[in-house]
Amino acid sequence: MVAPPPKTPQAPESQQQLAIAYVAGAAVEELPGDLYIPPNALEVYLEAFEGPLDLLLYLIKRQNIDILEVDVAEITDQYMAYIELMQAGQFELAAEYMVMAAMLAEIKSRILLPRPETAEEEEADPRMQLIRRLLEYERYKLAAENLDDLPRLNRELRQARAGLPEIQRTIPEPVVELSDLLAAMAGALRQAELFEHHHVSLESISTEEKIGHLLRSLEKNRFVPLVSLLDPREGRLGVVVTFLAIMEMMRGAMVEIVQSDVFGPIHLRLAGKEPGKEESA
Amino acid sequence: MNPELKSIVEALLLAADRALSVDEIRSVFDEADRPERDELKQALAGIAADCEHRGVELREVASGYRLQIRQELAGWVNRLWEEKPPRYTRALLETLALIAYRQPATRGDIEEVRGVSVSTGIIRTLLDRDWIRISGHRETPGRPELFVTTRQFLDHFNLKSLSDLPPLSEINELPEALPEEA
Amino acid sequence: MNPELKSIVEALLLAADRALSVDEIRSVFDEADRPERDELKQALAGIAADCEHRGVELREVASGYRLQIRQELAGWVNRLWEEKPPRYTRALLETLALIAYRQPATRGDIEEVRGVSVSTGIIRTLLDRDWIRISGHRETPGRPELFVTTRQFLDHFNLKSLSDLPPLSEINELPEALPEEA
Repeated sequence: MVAPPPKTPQAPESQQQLAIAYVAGAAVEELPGDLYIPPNALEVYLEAFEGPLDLLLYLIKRQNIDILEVDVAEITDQYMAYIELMQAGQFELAAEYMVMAAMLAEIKSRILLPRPETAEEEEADPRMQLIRRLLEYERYKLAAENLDDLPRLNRELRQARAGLPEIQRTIPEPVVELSDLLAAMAGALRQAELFEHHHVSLESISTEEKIGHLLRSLEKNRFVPLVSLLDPREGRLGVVVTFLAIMEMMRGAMVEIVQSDVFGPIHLRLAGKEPGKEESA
Repeated sequence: MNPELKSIVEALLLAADRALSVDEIRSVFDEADRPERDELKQALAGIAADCEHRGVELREVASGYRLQIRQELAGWVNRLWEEKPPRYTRALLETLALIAYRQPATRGDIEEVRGVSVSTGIIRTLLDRDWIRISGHRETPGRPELFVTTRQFLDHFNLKSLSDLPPLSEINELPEALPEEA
Repeated sequence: MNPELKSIVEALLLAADRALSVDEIRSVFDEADRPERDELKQALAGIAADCEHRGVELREVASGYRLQIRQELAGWVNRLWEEKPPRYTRALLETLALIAYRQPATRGDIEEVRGVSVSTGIIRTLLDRDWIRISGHRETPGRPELFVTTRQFLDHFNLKSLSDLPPLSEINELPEALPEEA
């Protein structure tokens, strides 16, 4: 087990600057001090986390705040910064990390967008599900630590055994029937099949790829309906990544978004400047 | 109390390499002089008392009674072995904890809480160690295997029953609404 | 005499499950509080005296001292084994089954299917029982040993030849009977 990453004394305000300064594809340059990890340590570093929930818990605990008080928008930014960092380090991320990224982006977008006033919609605060999951995971993370602290055989405890008396009948060999052997084979085979299933993992759609794709679909001076950019074949995850990509592009002032009427269709067009190029006056 | 009975029971406990149940101990006696359960329990209590100032203690775990080296002496005793006791990964311990507290639990149940897939290696290791077993299948699509912990698991962790597990922390009541984000 | 020393020595003798020499016992102590040989011998004498009315006795054998179950109690202790022959683990049975069906197979072959490493103990037990043998080495890096089943294996399971093993397709239909003590 790898020790948790060391906490660096960093004022919470500095984390506000996490509004990341990278553009799609470009090298990650500006990272807050407590986020910098030597590239060769990246692998070890990611292994310190047991998955996206664990990473989120770490990000929350680092700020010394209660899970219930978490600022989803901010934590999403921090989470994305890690993901970007890991991807910049050529580190192959488990699909789960991308799914969580998409989920966070979805929650964030729902918080940022004006909410309809209907009562039913009010009840489903998208943050609640995330918080519930975090609390539940934290509970079992703690339970696992407690379990590990219990004294156990061959660590703190040993079975006491004395030498056996001399005239000792030989201890019989265990009996094994053919059916036991076949049942064991059945178990091994079944497990092997299960193992193969698990090689099939979610094809992750990265935000960067999506941005590249969107840049190609959008044209300057022409508005494109948002709906036409969503590809149902990419599933829920794809839709969320598309939103995430659009939000990234908004932040980079790469797109303009227009909604002429309330609840009317949303249109996008490429902003006046090209990504990565200086704006010409 | 028959002092000889105490000696026999102690010898049995020190001969076996596992915990022995009261019935297992009784079964080694001829029917004619098989001790009553009460008598046997008294002998066990006598052994426990004798251990007071010794290097071993009598412990009741899930499968029965065993004499074990006192925990405080682990520092000295462990030096007899070159090999370090195995350390388990957090992934394994979290999986084990989920099965222990939620049993019966499927792989899906575990993955849902942990947010990552459970490796086959972990399940295998737990099955190999006889800490978990498959108790059946859940009647949902795919009929996933249901895992439960075993008595060997309790024995290994020095527990008599699942209720001796450290209590799971309470989840505080969630508020009706969360504060608005800035 | 330091009563704690006696406890530690007793713990060592009961944990080791073999005879320990005076020097071995001394070696587990930090140099600063390592007992002198005389002191240790006194502790051993104390343990021997304590055993007077117990199920074990302290014996000095060629390689050192050991706590041993009293000869008079051999009868009871032996019944313990009669009652319950030991059983093999699931890991061992699966390893044996995989060797039987995939022979010749290396440890790596078995590990690939099972998803966990195969312990040396399992291979040793199977070799000791003459159920498998090493037929050669695979000409790949590391030259791993190739295991095959033996005639004794066939005899034990009452098979005339390996072709009497049911085909894998049938096995896959079998329920997974798990060895778990009642």
